[in-house]
Amino acid sequence: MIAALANPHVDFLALSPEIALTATIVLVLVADLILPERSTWQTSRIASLGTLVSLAFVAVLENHSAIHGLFGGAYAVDRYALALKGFFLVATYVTILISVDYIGEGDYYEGEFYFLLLCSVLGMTVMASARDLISLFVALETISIPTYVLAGFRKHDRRSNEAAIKYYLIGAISSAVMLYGMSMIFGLTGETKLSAIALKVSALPDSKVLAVAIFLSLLGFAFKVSAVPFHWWAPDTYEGAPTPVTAFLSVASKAGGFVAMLNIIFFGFGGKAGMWWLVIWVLAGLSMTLGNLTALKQTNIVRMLAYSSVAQGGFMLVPFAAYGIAQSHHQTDVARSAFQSVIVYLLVYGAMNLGAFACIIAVARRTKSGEITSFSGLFQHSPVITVLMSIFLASLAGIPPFAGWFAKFTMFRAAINAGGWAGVTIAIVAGVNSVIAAFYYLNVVRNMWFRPAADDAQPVQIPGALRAALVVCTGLVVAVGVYPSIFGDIADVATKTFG
Amino acid sequence: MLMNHFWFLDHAWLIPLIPAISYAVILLFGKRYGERAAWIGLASIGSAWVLALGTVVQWISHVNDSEGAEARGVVQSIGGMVRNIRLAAESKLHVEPIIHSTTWFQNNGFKLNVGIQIDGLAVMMLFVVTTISLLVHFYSTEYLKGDRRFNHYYAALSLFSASMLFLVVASSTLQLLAGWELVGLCSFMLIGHWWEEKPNSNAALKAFLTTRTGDIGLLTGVIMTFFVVQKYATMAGGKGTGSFDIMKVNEAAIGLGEHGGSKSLLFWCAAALLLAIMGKSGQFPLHTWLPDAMAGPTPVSALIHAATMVVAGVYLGARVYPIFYQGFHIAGGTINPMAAIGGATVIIGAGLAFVQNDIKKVLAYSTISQLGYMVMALGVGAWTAAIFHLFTHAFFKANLFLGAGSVSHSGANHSFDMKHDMGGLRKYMPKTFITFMIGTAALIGIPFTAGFFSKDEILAVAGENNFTFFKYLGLVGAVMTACYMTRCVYLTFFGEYRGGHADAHGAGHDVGHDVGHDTHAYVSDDHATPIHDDHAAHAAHDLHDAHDDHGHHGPHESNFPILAPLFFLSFMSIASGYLLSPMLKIEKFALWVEPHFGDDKHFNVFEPGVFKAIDPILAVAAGVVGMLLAYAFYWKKAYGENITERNGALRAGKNFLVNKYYLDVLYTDIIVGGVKGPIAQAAYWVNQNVIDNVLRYTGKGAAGAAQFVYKYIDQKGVDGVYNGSASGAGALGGLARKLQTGRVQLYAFTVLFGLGAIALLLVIFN
Amino acid sequence: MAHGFDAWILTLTTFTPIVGLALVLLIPKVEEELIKLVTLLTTLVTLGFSLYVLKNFDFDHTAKLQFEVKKTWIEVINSNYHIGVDGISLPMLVLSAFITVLCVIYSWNHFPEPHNVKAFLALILLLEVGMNGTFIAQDLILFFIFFEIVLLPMYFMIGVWGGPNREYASIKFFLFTLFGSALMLLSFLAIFFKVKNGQGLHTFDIPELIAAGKGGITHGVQLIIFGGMFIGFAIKVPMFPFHTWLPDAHTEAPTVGSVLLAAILLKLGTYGFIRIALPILPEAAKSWAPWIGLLAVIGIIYGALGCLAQTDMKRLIAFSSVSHMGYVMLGIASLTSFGINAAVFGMVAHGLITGMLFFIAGSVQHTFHTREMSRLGGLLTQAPKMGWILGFCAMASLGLPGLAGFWGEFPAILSVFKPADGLSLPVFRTYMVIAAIGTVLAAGYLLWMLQKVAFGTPKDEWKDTHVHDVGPQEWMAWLPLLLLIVVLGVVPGLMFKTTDGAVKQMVDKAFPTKVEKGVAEKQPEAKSPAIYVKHLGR
Amino acid sequence: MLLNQFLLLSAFLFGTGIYGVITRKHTVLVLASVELMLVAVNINMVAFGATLNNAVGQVFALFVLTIAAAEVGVGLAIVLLIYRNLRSANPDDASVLKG
Repeated sequence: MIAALANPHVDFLALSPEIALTATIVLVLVADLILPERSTWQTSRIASLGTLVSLAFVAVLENHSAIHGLFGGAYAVDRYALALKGFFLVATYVTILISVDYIGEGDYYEGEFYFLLLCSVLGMTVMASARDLISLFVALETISIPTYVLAGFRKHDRRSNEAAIKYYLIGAISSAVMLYGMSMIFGLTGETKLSAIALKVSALPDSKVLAVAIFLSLLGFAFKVSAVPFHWWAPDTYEGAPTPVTAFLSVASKAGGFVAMLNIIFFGFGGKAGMWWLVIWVLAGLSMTLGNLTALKQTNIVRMLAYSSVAQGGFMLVPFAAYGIAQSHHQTDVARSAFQSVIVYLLVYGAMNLGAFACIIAVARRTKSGEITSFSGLFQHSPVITVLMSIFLASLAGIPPFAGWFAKFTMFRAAINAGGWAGVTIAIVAGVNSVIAAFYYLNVVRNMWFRPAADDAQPVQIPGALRAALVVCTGLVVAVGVYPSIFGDIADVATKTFG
Repeated sequence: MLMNHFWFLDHAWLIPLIPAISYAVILLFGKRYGERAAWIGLASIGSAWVLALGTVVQWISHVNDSEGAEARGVVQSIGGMVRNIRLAAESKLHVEPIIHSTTWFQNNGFKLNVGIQIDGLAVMMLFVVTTISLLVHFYSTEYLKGDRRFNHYYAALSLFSASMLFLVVASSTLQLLAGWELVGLCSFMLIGHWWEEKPNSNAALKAFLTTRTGDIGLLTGVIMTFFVVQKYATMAGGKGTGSFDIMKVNEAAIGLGEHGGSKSLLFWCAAALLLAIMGKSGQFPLHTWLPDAMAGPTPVSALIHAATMVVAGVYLGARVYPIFYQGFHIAGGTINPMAAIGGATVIIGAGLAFVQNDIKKVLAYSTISQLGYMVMALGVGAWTAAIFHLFTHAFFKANLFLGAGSVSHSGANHSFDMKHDMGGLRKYMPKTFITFMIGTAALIGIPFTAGFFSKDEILAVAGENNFTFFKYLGLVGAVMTACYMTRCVYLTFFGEYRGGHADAHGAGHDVGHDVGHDTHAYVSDDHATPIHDDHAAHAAHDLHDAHDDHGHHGPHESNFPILAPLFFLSFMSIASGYLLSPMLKIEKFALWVEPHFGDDKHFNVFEPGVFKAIDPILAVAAGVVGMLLAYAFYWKKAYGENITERNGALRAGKNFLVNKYYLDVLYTDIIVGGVKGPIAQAAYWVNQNVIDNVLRYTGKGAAGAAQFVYKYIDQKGVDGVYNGSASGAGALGGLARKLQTGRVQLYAFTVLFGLGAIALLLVIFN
Repeated sequence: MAHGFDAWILTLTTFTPIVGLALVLLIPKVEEELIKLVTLLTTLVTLGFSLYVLKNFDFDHTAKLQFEVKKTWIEVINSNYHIGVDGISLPMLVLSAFITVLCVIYSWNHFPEPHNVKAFLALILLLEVGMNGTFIAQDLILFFIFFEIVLLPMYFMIGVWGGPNREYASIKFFLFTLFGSALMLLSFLAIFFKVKNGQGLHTFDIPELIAAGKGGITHGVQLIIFGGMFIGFAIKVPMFPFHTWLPDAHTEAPTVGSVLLAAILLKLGTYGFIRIALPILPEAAKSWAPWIGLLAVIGIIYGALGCLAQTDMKRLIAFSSVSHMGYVMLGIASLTSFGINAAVFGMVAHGLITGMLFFIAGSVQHTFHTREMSRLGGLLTQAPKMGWILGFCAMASLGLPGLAGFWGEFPAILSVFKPADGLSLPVFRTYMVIAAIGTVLAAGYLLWMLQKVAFGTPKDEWKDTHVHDVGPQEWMAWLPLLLLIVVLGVVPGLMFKTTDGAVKQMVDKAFPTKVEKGVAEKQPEAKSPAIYVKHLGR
Repeated sequence: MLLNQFLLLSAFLFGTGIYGVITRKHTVLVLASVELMLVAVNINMVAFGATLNNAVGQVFALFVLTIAAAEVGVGLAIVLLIYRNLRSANPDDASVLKG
């Protein structure tokens, strides 16, 4: 065991995306110092370029058929990891596009913003390949800590500070509890590599301690994914933090949390599904229902989207529960298809949410307010942004022909496929919830289309970068809606690599 | 080609087609022709009439040919009716109907055939409908001159003739149903011709809805005929499918009736179709729409509500008679629903006719009563008598109606109110008076008029098929008919011209002819009948005719277009009787008209009544007694120069009566008083308050129920559930928002508390 | 499998409006005439394609799927782009293309209040895609997609251009249908997992699912699956308990909106029953049939009573379609090919007639600015042509023989007299009687409306205003409909010929009638004298 | 026997940490109690590493220590920020965002 640590054979190609990212981070820092005050916006250019380079490396690795493994399997760069890295990088690229104008116009430290952003992304790419408790923990913290700072980035605004402190405290507590769980897992199995844990755990008898240990280690991720009992931070942080950060939090870091959960469950605790599927099942149900119900009465659009992301988190947990049910009946192929639907939902959710936030940023630049009523009458004078916003909201509500329907469809498919009373009830609860969700999404649409515009309203101008982000998101949402195999195949290929 | 013996019969489908074309022509180009639209209508119905005559002639020759040698010496004249026909031979070989039908559409192995079926019945109806329609077309040119929607009227009239003829030639029950409803539509349009006034459109609506209620029966009945055929086809083990063809329906009915099997299907089918007949032919209790339908122009009443449409029900009964015959076991002689309803309607119709002050209402109720006769005849198995009565009734009733129209048009400046605007018109309008008297005579059944032969026939056959109860019912009906008709004649043509202030009335001929003015006139009426019927309808609609300009200087004789039809109809009222009278051994009508129901050796229903001397005497006696009663009541009191001197028969009756003078007093006080007084009042009160209101209240009830259902069940109940769940979710959302307190340590507490709870659960359960 | 141009024709029929939509979006909002022209052109081209399909449709075996195309679409879930047309869907496809053209013509100068021509016509085009697509889809997922695409455009049409209470009506319409389709999707998925096709694969393909038959699902589970689909389609039909969205949606929708809603959108539900629910789960359909019949009959009476209680003309017509769709469902509930033929005919007939009624209601509102019957009156005196057309449509709607309405109701009532084997006769016969009573109520409320609106004299409010009668656009939009109502009424064979083959094949497979044992093949000539037609020789 | 005592100690420390987080009214002390929880985890890690004679335990502990340090650094910066804006370190004052 010690020998392995002596001089580990490092496969630099496998690490190339991370290396590229680190290089960009350093470059951004240095540029921020060198460049004069006026041209600090160049750092955003460097950041986006760096992300694209890293994306290029991911593509190169993609058509490398061999699976790259490092550190004895603790850091696997397989099709699954590459797919997720690709997603994180694209999401970050779009976030950068969104925040270029936001940060540029506001009095923010531009360089630091992108530095922190890229650090968090680095954490995510590492998370995708992490197959070891330690690397999982390190990746999770690398994602979270920069976002604590980002959440409080508007230094003089009370609400931003408040967002940061709440996010920080709950985050810290959750990671502490998660660590406590991990330590117990380590104690029980003596292993930190997930594959080894899997063997040991399935060998262990069903003991109370093991159940508590598994649950505690899962809890950390439930916080990140903002599942219900742990979601308290989400609404306040989303509302307080600057909007691009909120977008980043709701899409990328939530995805990071889900990927972590996927890794630890799929590679670690798959064998003992019988113990934890009921918990996930309850979490999913609670998240969906509470998230949707609270969102009904929201007046602030960002806060509404916060609760909507809690609810969408709940929808994403449904395939987890289905996976759990299937594993407990030892139907591995059904389990794998449930796994697939998580990935599909993740990809689609990312595109939808980023698009929605992009629109909100575009509109907020002129109305300067997050209230839903500020959207009223948008259709009369700026139809394009209205149509785009309606597309994203319709997609979030799961209405064809936009991508949302396919995400909801795969979620329903996983639930029904798992079958049994559990699968069907969760499916019906999801069905009812999607109707409730449709109500508040359409409430915004109603404001935009049906209500008369305020008399002093002028049309919304969309700056270049934001326009690019919108094009990417709309393109993805409509394309996947009409031809879902784009994401469907990615998920299929991703889950084929391992048994 | 014309000379081909069957050309007319084969091309009978042309008859309904021509008026239909004229309807389209008038509708599309009517505007340009203005008044001359009438001529298009007249031309079309005229050619249809000629074709109909052709079918009649060819049918008679066709029947006679198949008769074989005995029937030689028959003189035929195209124009008039057959005058002196020698008796036909005894053996009746029934001639097959001529059927041409094409498959209209196919639906899963079932073929709907549409086409024509021409047999005696159809030919007779063709002749009646086209004749009356022609006369009415001619009559209307004068009667409705200057009406605002002159060409609409003629369009509707042509459409009506077309659909009635379509109904008559129908070869399948479904086609019959189509014609039936189209005829209902035309009556709706024609009754509501002056739809500006609410009462008129109300009357039209009421007519359509009441007949439509009857149509439930027709709809289900026709469906059942389909399955009767299917049952019969599959009963013999065959894999046959149902069909609507009338021939197949009749065959199946006979077959099922004979081979036993469940009679329930047949009974329900008969019952359903009876409901339809009640609706259409104004049988009790669905008769209330007919008197209200008098709101339409008089020629319409003559054509539709006397001669053609209302008999459609009887025609349906005759067409698919085996269903009723087997369904209601008419052969058994027991009281069956059909006869019962017919009988009831006879009495009620006659009773109600007593108390009307509106000449058209009297005739309307009399039509109901006569229709009652026909249905009763069908009910007692007197198929030929019923159809014969239909044949004769069409003529004399149309005669009466058109007469009434002429009286109102020229005599009482468009009012039909006998009590108020008429009286003593015989001096002013001798020709109309004569024709009206002939019509009345036929209706009452004075010997040697058409009515006498047909009504007598019904009573004779009723007696023969040992439905004695209905025979005497018929006689009582005859008495009452005689009575109310005499009253009507007296009030219209005898006594002083009460329309005295007609001049002033005439002068004030502006539109302001308010309704109120009429009602108070009745206060002084001796038997103070609370007539609150829709007389307003008449008064109101009068003002439409009022605008015709020919100077209104008191009652005068109508001009030629009105009188010509009257003459022809009065001739027919007498001549048409001679086609079938056992007394004179003439059975031509039976021979020509009796249908062919497959091998009918077991159908004794078609033998014309064996002549027994007693029957006609009884009928005549009933008629005379009725007349004398009315005469005694009016003339005696009126002391006016009375009719009896001039009419031989009456004089004989009067002398007979005078000897029994004291008896007469007895009659007037007890019978007339009795009959006229309470019974009639009661009957009328029942009719107005109970039956009519029942229908009105069902309408209101439905509306009330609708209000309730809509307000409470739909808006509050079903919708309430959905709105409730929506606001419930909203409330829950509000509650959930309160959980988010904003205090971070509380969040931490809930996170850790949740964690602890779940861990505890895991520990307990695992 | 069709090849060459035939393979493309159906895709073109469905997706040409998308091309039109793109063109319309490019044209600036100001050139309204150009937008109108482009939209009219696109809809005409789509109609042309659908007529091509009609012309080349092989009417001898209508049961066979024609112009069939099957391409893989999402192989992850084994769902493919499988489209085809047979006897049942052909009339609906042509009707949908036809009505859209008329709507565009009618709205030439009848634009509702916010007068945003570009958005309005764009929504109509998007709507047409959804409608056409649903009728050609032969794959459950494809059907679901098109079934839901229709939602958004109609939501916006009601919401933006609707009446005073439009927001409530539009959101209610949306949520009802969304809930229905969510449950329907769950049922589709349940079938997907429970039934294996020929090659032992799970599939969404409708013909394969029909061929696979029950596929080992226990009866209980079948009932639940059928239940999910039933709710999904019943909401769309709408049937009794789920109908409350219809009157609101219709009263608030703009004229063209309610015409499209009544003419095509309501038919998606019934079409769903005939195409998917009945053939795939015949046993469940048989045990559900009495309940469907019951709800249908309640719908007939309930709808009629609803009409009698209305003061608003358009809301009355809306309730009347609840009652009419009751007849269509009654036809379906009988599970006989006769009934289902009547149902398909009823769908087309109801589309034409109620579409016309809504057109007239729209024109009345356009001229009198109100639909309150208490304020209307004497239409026949002021606008005689419109009055007579209203009368004509009222007559057609109450099922006067000789007009299209009759052939929708009468065979449906007839088929319920003798439903498929295994259904209890007394129950269905009571349905028949109630339905027959329904026809009287129908006559009642329609003539009552006619009397209030058309007859009588105009209220003094409108006594002197000059009222212009039916304009040229209206004539162009209405004449085809009126002609079709008469043609279909007089010659129903046209419709029954197309639908008969397809329906018979579906019914014989799903509900085989038990043939009596040992029946002689040759149908013995019933013992009746030969009925011979005259003039053979003469 | 030795291991159980360590585990008990760490559980006790973890408990106090949780109590401190929930009740302390001063944000810095809340951070301190979080640190306490992390210390408990470290004890656990090291104890298990020792009993299983596996160095990974200590490696994990080291990682936890470094990450905890970074975390606290950021945490204190945020607390300082709030103190500067709100003039009070009481976490309850920072509750504008709610509902």
